[in-house]
Amino acid sequence: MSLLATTQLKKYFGETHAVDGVDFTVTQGEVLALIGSNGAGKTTLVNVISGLLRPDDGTILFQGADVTHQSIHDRIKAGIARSFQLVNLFDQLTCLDNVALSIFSREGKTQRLMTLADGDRAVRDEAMELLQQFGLEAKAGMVASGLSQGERKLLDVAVAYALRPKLLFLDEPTSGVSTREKAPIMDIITAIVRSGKITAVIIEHDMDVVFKYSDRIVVMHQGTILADGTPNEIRTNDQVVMTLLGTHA
Amino acid sequence: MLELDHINTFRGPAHILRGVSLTVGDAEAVCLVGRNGAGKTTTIDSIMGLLPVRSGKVAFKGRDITRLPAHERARLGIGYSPEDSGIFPDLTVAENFQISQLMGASRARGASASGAETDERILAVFPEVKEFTGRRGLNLSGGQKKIVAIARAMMLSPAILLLDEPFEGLAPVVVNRFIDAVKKIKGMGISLLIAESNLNTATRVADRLYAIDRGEIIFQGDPKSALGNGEVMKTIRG
Amino acid sequence: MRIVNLAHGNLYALGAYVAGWILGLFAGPGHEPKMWLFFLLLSGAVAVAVAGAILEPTLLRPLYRRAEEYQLLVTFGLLLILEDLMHLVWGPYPLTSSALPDLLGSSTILGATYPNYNILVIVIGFVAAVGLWAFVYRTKFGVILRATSQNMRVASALGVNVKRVYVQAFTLGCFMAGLGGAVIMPISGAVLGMGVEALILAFVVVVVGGLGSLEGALVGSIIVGAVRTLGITYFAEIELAVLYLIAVVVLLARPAGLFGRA
Amino acid sequence: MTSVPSFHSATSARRIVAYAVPVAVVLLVIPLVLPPYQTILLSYGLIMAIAALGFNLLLGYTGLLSFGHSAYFGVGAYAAAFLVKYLGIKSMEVFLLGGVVASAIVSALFGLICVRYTRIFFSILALALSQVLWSLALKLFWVTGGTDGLRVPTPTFLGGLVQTSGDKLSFLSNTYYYLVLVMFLLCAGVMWVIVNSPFGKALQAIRDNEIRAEFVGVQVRKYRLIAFLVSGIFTGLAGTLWVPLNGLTTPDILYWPFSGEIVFLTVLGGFRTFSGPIIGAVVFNYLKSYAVGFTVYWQLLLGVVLVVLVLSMPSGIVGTANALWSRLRRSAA
Repeated sequence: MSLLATTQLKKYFGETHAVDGVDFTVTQGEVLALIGSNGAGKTTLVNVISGLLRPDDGTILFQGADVTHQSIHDRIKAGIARSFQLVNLFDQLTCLDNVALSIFSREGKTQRLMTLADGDRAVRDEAMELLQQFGLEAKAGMVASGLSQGERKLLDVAVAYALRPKLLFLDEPTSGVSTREKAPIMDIITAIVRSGKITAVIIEHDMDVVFKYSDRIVVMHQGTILADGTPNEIRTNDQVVMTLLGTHA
Repeated sequence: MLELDHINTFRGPAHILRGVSLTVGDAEAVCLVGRNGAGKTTTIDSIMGLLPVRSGKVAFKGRDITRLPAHERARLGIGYSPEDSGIFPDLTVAENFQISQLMGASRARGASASGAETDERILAVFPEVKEFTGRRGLNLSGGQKKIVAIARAMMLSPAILLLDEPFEGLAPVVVNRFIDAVKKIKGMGISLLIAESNLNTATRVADRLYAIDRGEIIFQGDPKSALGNGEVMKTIRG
Repeated sequence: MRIVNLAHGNLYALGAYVAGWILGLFAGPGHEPKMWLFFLLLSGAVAVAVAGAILEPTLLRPLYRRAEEYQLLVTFGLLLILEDLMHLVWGPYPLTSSALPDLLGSSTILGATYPNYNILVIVIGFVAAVGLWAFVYRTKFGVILRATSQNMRVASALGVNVKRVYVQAFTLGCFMAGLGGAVIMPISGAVLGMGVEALILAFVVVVVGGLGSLEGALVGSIIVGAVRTLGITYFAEIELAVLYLIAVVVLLARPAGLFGRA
Repeated sequence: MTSVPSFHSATSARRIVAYAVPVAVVLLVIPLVLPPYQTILLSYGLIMAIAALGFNLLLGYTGLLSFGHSAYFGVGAYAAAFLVKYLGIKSMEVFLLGGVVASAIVSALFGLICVRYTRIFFSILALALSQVLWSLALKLFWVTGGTDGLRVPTPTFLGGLVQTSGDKLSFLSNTYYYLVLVMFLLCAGVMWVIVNSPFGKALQAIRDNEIRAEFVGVQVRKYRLIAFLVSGIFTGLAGTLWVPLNGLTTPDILYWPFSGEIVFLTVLGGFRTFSGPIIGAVVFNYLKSYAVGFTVYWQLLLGVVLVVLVLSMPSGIVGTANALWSRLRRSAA
């Protein structure tokens, strides 16, 4: 049973066919990697599915329901969440508040004007627990703008994860961090996602990361899906090797 | 060609570069390798004049340019391609080129490099540019933006090009294309200073390497000895 | 240039005041009206351009790196200052000069009589608009200007003297505002409060027409002009309210304005 | 999970109490020690503080700069004046109710339009809408009294239980002062809870990063509208409180320079802090009462101070004082 299925999804920017008739499916419970060279249309695809961009054509089914024209808010309520490639945080709020806000939102408490946010012990405890899982508990009281790049990336994922989505898109969770930091970040993220039984789609450039952490790989090229298979199938797919790795590999 | 003498640079209150010295010779390709946050971009920005240097000296063709504003450095012949490409999104590619062309013309009026000749030199390196000169910067792919950024810098007829992470985020096959392009640029007698976080890629393009970590140069030498240096390998790759 | 300037309307008013004052010196009672007086209108434009060349480096330049709120606040402060300065220099009463319209006489179109000067104003406005468009989209300086407004760091690294471009662009903007104020002065006089009114009207024009759309600005200004004219004749008390009501209806129906891209 | 740090709520709540209680005590005894004129001046300051608290919910916490808050202040004031003129009502309780309802309606209406935009477009749209009300108040003189304005006599309290007849000066500097004080403390408390509520955090999230806020499920436009509504009601309430003190309402309080004053005093105090607008309002009020006597070019002075302030002291009085204080403590440590 596919959790998410797009049919003939299209998004054009002028002459650029960023997403050009994509049939993309995600199966319940998997960690899927979405790869492809720059400009292949990966981020655009995620932007369309998450509701940031309107598609020019095609449909998006989530758990069998048509969400193509739903608002971002409704998609989040349905269970689609995402992180961002360029870290997108609430810079003047503390780390704790960044995560707590997602929890409040999930529980429909953000419309409460006359209760103190810090007075909600259950939410605060859950937020602290989450920060601990992401290794950020020591920074709970620090404003988000004071974090290092690696910590910001983790917090970005934590904010999306705190929504307890059914499907989580992670747009390049390790871009902009050093090679040395990559593996620990991916270890933390995949461990949490798998233990939380959350279906995840990870956009990534680094092949080593992709092969190591994903169950299935979808390769995009010039707005279309070039290949789809297990890490082993992709590694030995000549067409993929030619386009992505070049002859030198 | 270019010489940094013990420069110290701050970003806000943070002391980023601590006494960095390096040189780039005529028609030489030099790579500055280091992890993210090691100080590569800060070094490039300091050379370009986008960040003020607190102490130390930047010299270009024997002239002290430490206190010169960025645009004057560009007019002296320092070309720059930023990490995020810095394409003007609402301008067409042709107009993106025009910026530096106009400036290049005012610099080299009557000098050897006319606009047409520069165009040919760029087409020799990136023939595909022709296909998208009419497109707006907004509608370019990441790789195309990188091409336009480098080509745009060449429009200044520079003596040296500063390329900040030119291969970052490119698919391996495209990286190979870019490495060929860089070699062609060097073949035209233009010096290059390339900031790069991947040591392997760096060794493929560089005549000489500097490794930077925590704002200090920890190694300099040829690519082979860099790969053979355990400490460098450890710092760069983690 | 992405400079937010709440005081633009008051610079327009300043143009009107300066032009009115200079005209008053040369075209007041006892002077023979001459055609060369038209060139005096330029004095308003030049004076405001000079003001712009001084204001940009002193007040605005320090704020480009900060959040937009600060620019709004500083230019709001400037608005207060200009409003009171004009009061201080030229007093609370309107400045008028009918010398120029008198010189041109009037003509009859479709049975109605129009002062020729009003037709001249329309022509000047049209020429200025086309000229500005051509300047921004068809000249070398226009390319540099647009590049600088999109990414000033990179522009400077490509050899653009960013500071100079900013002063030039702001000065040009001020020149246009001053010219607008100066040419309208012989019709409506120079009045306190005309600056804020112009600011809001210009904003309504832009919003109704659609942000960043030149044809939208044109259609928007025609609509606003028509409503005002009708309003003054038929429902003077609520003229302003009706005008905003139209803007609001347009906004609710088409949030991006008539010609704006969504 | 044994060691949940309680750095946030406990310390800040304790700190608030530590600050608020002595301040409240000082405010309570002021009519006993200061001359009536000074007390009345302080009343004006506290009223403006309520308006500024409302205004700053938009500027400081939601990131929206309104140049049209005179509209809600004016609506609050005119609501009371209309109650007097058309219904003959003189009860303060009814005034307050009427002011709140009227400003809620107007700010909901204007908010619906304004919150579709941000940045300068929001600012000028808010300004434009306030100008509509001003032009109506000015031109529909048979309803609003035009430039002459409308008179509002001394109101009654609690159906006449509190003695309000007699010496107007002593009434305003005693009974009315305490009413203003109670309303101010109430408003400050309510606003403090709002900005520290989950809703308040959502507003700050919108201010910091609109797109991400949308992606954690915050309906940005709806929340902005609620913030706008709350902001308008606070400012309207201030307008209602202001009218009996001033005795008269004129279109001046609907005109844009009055919006400018609200902006000014908030920036003066510091819009990045909770207490900034309060301090700014009180200080501004003293400045104004002396400066107006000293020069007719009050706007000019205001403009110059605003420009200097933004260029040299953008965090305002409170922000600058905080920075100085922490520097002092660090050098002492």
